[in-house]
Amino acid sequence: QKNQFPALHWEHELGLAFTKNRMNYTNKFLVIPEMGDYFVYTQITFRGTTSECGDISQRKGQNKPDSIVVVITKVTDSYPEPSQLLTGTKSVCEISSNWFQPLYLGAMFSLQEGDKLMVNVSDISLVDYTKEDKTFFGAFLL
Amino acid sequence: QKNQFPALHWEHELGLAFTKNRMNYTNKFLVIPEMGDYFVYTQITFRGTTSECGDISQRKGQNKPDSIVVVITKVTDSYPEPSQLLTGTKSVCEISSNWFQPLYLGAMFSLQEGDKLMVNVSDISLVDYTKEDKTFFGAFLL
Amino acid sequence: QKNQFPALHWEHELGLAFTKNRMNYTNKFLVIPEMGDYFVYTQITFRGTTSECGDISQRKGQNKPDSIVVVITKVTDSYPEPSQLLTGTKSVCEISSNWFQPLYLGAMFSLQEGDKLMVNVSDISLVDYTKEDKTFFGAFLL
Amino acid sequence: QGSTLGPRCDCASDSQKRYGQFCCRGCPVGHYLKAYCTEPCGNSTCIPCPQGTFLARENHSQTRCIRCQTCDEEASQVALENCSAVADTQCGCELGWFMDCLAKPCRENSPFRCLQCKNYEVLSSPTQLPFSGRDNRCVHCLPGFYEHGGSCMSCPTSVFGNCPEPCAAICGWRQ
Repeated sequence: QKNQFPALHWEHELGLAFTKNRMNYTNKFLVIPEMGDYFVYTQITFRGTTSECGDISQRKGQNKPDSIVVVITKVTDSYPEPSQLLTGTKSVCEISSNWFQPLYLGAMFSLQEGDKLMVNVSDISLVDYTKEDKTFFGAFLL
Repeated sequence: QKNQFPALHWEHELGLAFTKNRMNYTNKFLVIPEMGDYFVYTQITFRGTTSECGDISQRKGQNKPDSIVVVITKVTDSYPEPSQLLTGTKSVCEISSNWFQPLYLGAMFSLQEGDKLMVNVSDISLVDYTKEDKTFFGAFLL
Repeated sequence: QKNQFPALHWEHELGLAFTKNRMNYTNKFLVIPEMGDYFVYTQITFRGTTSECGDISQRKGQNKPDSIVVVITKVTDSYPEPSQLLTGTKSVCEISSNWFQPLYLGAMFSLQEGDKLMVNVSDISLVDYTKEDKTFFGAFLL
Repeated sequence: QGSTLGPRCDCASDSQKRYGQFCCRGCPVGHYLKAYCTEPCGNSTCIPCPQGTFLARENHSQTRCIRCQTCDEEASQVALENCSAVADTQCGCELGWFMDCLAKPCRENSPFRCLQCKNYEVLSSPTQLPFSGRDNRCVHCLPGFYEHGGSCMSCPTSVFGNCPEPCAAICGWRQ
């Protein structure tokens, strides 16, 4: 179930970001160094301005909401298609002039050496990438 | 503090689901195989159509919101009542025609061999069980 | 980036709360006992009554939303200023008579012996402190 | 029937359970288990729950007491019964206030706030959780008052006074 959402780039050395024990980050992917059970997590803070749905002044009938989606996707040599490990999806229909909210995901997976993990989002322009404590992505071997 | 919410059934073998190291899943419960500190987590994606609260066309005065609740509950031989380990609770009053949103929980607990963990939700009919990457439950020994 | 938000007090011995392996809690801080990689997490359940923003009866133009913020902050001897490790921030503009919602954060950090962690929130009066399964804070060595 | 357990003690009866090496008596209400018994059918070492915690059930081997809930002052809640070692805090509303569930449906442990009774309603006793769904009106009126349309109305002083059905039931007048 390939999702067509764009993948995010990540800073992996500066500030709070780090990689160790041969965990490697290249070209939007965290690369799993050895087989094992890993806890994989991410938070994406989204922000936007009000959409048509939230514009209650012209209420034609109830509107369809927008949505924000974050997906942690695994790409593996053993299978030609990426697989969606974790998905956070939320409807957005805010009446305020602007809105902002986080989506958090975290779970344990059995991964193989060489497996690659990336984070896809529904709309990169809605991602608040301004501060590393608001939007982050990580994995550790258990 | 017994909550009377229904417990969810879980797939524990197919797809991304697995149990190992004597962690056992039976009849809605994850059964703890040995004493220790465990990180327990779950995400439930809820979805629904708009309720009375979000129907701004007939504003009698401000309406009461609906709510979505997820609880991780522990049942133990050492005490005759279940205990609520983690609770995620959110009010819902959406003006859009439909809505969807996740609640995520995760924390560490000292558990005993034989302790049983289950996930209760306020309304099973609101749970999006369609994809395993959106609604999940797990625990691992630290 | 010192945030001026107030820090929360925590119960660290009663009920589900505990400290072990020399992890220490004093005066709003979790004190790190030994250097290493730690998974740090918190959930704060916020609750409030509707603000001006959600009062659609007097729509002058779209209103500014309120916001709820939770920050896990590190204080370290090696640097005179606290640093924000994790931030959850969400806009609030609810049309219902009241609202409640959780913000969850969790990630791994390399910490030093003696580092101190605290949880700051935008408005303590909005924090639901009534039950330990709704609002919690913890850390464990990986 | 040979038994290495010394005096006959097979944990069959409800009051004794197998903990650790022996069958032991469980802990009484308001106490947590500090140590198992050291002889067959002996008493476990049980310690009273610390302030702010409770255990409402007996004959158990729980090693930690449950934390008492705190009443939500921001929602004008008050402790109708303070936490004790054997029972959780009972949160409710003061005299003259009523419980207003914060979300639908209104369930047993739904979050609630206390709102002041309107139009000088007078309550004779603190309200418990009104699960009849009438969560937005005061339900008990003092003697000499009857409840009508969400308010406490005083009983008519004479036969000729207006006395609709609820009044007749409380005030005893017949139309």
